[in-house]
Amino acid sequence: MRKLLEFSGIESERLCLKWVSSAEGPRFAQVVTDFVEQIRQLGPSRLRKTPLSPAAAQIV
Amino acid sequence: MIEQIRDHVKALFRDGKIAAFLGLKDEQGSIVPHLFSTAEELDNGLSIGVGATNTERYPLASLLMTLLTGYPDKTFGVLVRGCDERALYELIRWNQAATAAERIVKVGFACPKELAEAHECRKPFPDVSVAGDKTEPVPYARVRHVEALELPARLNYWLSEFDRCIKCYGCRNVCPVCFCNVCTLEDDVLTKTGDLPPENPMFHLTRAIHMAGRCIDCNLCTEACPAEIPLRTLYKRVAEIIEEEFGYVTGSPDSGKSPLNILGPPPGHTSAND
Amino acid sequence: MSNGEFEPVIVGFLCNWCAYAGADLAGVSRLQYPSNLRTIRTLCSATVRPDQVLKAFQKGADGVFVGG
Amino acid sequence: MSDLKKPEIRIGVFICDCGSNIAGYLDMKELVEHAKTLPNVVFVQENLYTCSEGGINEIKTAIPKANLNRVVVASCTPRTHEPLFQSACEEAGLNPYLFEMANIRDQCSWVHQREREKGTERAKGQIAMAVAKAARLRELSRIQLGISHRAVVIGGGVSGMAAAMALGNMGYETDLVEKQDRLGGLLNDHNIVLPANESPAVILNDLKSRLESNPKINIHTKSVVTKTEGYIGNYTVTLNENGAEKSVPAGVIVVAIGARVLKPEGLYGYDGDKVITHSELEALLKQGVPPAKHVVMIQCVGSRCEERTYCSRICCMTAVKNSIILKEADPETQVTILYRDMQMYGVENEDMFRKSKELGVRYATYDPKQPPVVGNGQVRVFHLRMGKEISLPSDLVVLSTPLIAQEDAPDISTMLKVPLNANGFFLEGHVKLKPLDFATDGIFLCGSARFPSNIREAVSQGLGAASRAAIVLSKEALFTSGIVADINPETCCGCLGCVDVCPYGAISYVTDRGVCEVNKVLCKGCGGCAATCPSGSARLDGFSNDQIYAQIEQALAG
Repeated sequence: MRKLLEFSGIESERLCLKWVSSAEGPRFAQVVTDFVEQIRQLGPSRLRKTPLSPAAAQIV
Repeated sequence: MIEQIRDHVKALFRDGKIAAFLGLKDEQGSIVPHLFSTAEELDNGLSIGVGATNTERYPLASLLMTLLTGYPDKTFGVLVRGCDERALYELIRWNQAATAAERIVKVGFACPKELAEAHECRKPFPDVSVAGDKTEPVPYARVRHVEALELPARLNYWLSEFDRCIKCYGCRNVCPVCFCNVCTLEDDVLTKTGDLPPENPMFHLTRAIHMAGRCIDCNLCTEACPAEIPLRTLYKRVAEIIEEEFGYVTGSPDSGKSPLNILGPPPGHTSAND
Repeated sequence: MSNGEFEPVIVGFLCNWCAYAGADLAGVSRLQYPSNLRTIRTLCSATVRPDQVLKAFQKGADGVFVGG
Repeated sequence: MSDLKKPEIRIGVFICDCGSNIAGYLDMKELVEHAKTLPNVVFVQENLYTCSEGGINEIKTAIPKANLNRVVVASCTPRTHEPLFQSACEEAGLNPYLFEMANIRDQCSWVHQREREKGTERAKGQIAMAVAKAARLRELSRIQLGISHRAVVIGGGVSGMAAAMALGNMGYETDLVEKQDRLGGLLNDHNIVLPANESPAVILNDLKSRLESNPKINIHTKSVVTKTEGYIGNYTVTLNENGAEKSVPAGVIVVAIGARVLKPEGLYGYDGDKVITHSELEALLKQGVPPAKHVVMIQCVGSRCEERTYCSRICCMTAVKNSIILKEADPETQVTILYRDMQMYGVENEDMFRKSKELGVRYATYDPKQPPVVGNGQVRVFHLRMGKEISLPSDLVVLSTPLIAQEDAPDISTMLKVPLNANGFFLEGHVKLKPLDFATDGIFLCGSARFPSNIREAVSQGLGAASRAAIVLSKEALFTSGIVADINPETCCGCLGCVDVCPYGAISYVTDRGVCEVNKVLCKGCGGCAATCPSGSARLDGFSNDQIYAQIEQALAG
């Protein structure tokens, strides 16, 4: 899946698959914090512009 | 080559091995799929396509499925190229003809070198072959071209390709391994039907994902696409990913279960306490 | 809303038995993490279909998190 | 099926303050106002504690009053409170599956305590997502199942005996199935059992007589299970007892088939005479002390190696026990134990270890890369501490071989559709949370079938498995969850993808119709089938694609 995204031009780092068990609260918080930071580094998704552009918003 | 095939099929008819033969026929210059029901009929227009780079290829494998279901006690001969045979292997694996596998008699032939090159075919000959000389597989280079692009350029490339889509579903309809009765791509909840262009890249990536572990790389989709979207390039990469990740090659006779149908720990996985 | 800094939206698919429970535990433990996540409970991470992930990206998600 | 014919969707949203747990960190007013703007929402109420009696009553009152046909509670986690709110809906006449929760405490207010605004944004999103999903919820029903209040225990070793005993004492008819001609399994071969220092016959005879005198317990020796059919509460188990087939009903099945001792053929010159295993030594000790003056014991023979990566756990204590018996019988006997690591966990084992040293048992570590060599009345080994090879005279070599999985474990695994691990032992439902259960409901596990265990562990696991099983047997009837998969036969193309994927064996292929079908009793609602189905024919009720898509869209609407 990540490889397909990459091939299509979407950063594979935008998809994160992690195993977090029910006993791992701290790990969950850490994983989310890291992931959000990673996405911040990557910047907004280029696909985001389409649905959120003012023109598109008007149509919706 | 055509003579060898004709003689071979005639022998099948004579020995009572097949009830009919699904092949190609020259109908006043246009080559179309045809079900030959007698040996004599073979003298009249049996064809394997015209010219070395002909485009008269059809998803014979999926036509055969319809025949097998419609005539549950008949055995059919079928003309197969390398790609048709791969489609048959895959359809059998997906239980579309699993119980009917013994009612399929393959009459294979190797494609000429020029055709193999025109389609950059990964295996231009079937395992079961009665005519034609095997030629070398031809590598497919388009995937690497796309990979050479920077990520933003890749996305733009695909979006510009995908946005030409007119949603004719030709890629799906011609696909020999698309066997679903209903298609996710026509599911209103996933992607509004009737909207043009479709929601991209999701629309085409969804189909690409459904091709994972199924696409047998026949190139019919790209040929069929009126908007000339290089769909095969996408599916080719998907097939590569499946091979890289699971060591699974579609359209081979003995790859076992599709890797996408295995859930849970791989063999050899142990519980955490031992 | 936007005050200059980019605030990503992240869709999180969480397995009811694992990551969703882990997320609850993070809450019980009052562990702070960024609020950019929107969670969707699934009964198993194996049920997250690729087209759901694609849908999320299509709709403009900046990131997708699948927690098993 | 047009939308016009459907009754209007009327959603009531209840937003919980949870005292200050939520209200202290989020802007409740804003949440309420936002919820009012959401499509299909006709009623919004803030509660101090929605889960309190007062809060529940407010839900129950509002349903008829505002004519609600969907309820959303924004509060804590559905993992703890969903059943409570669902039953409130049910009491007010609303199908419990028309209820949805938004988690704005555990996964919002508590984790964004320093970000009031952003936390409120997230909560708004989560509520909107829940509302969007609620609008697409469908009524689901639970299936009621009868139960056979009987158990079958497979394996008459000490663990299976303990399980059968416990079940019988609780009043459940229990069939105990043992393939050998006597109960007791491996315990029959033991010499002395510690720490009570008694003959295993004492334990066995006591267990046997109590089993035999309990009219609820049917003992089948020389019997094997040949077939099982059905599902939790309603199994039919076919036995072959002494050549005769018979079937017994069972609500639950306990797997207690134990393990067997590895015969170390080809290792360290094993011959069953001068080089023997500990179980062979124990058989000899029952007759009297063997005439050996120099005994060398080698640990980890055939375990912790490439073919068997695990530690068998019980061999160290066995070797130490036997070394003490030899030393006490004749202090002049030289006993040396060659080991890699000694695993003498727990107080009693540690005491025993110390005692053996006091009695003069000698210990030396060996390196598995340079294992001891047995031959010509001596054992040569590279002594790690001395850094040189030493030679020990020996007239008896005793090998500590591991317990290995039973030969018929794969058959039972296939028959019951429960998994084995790489070493051939049965794999429990969850390492920590479900050690005595299988992932499949109604089948339980105890003793060395799961992993080599000592007698005490085998008995406690047997008792534990029995009480797990009794949770099922004590019910009058079972209700399945409404959250199950469904396959649309109109669109299913019979590709068998779902059959391969399903971890519970709940999907079967109906050959004559060419479609797959879900057994809703076996289905656990994991949705694996829905994810793999190429045509979208398999659907997980309560987590369907349209519901999830709606949540995704809402998540990104803000």
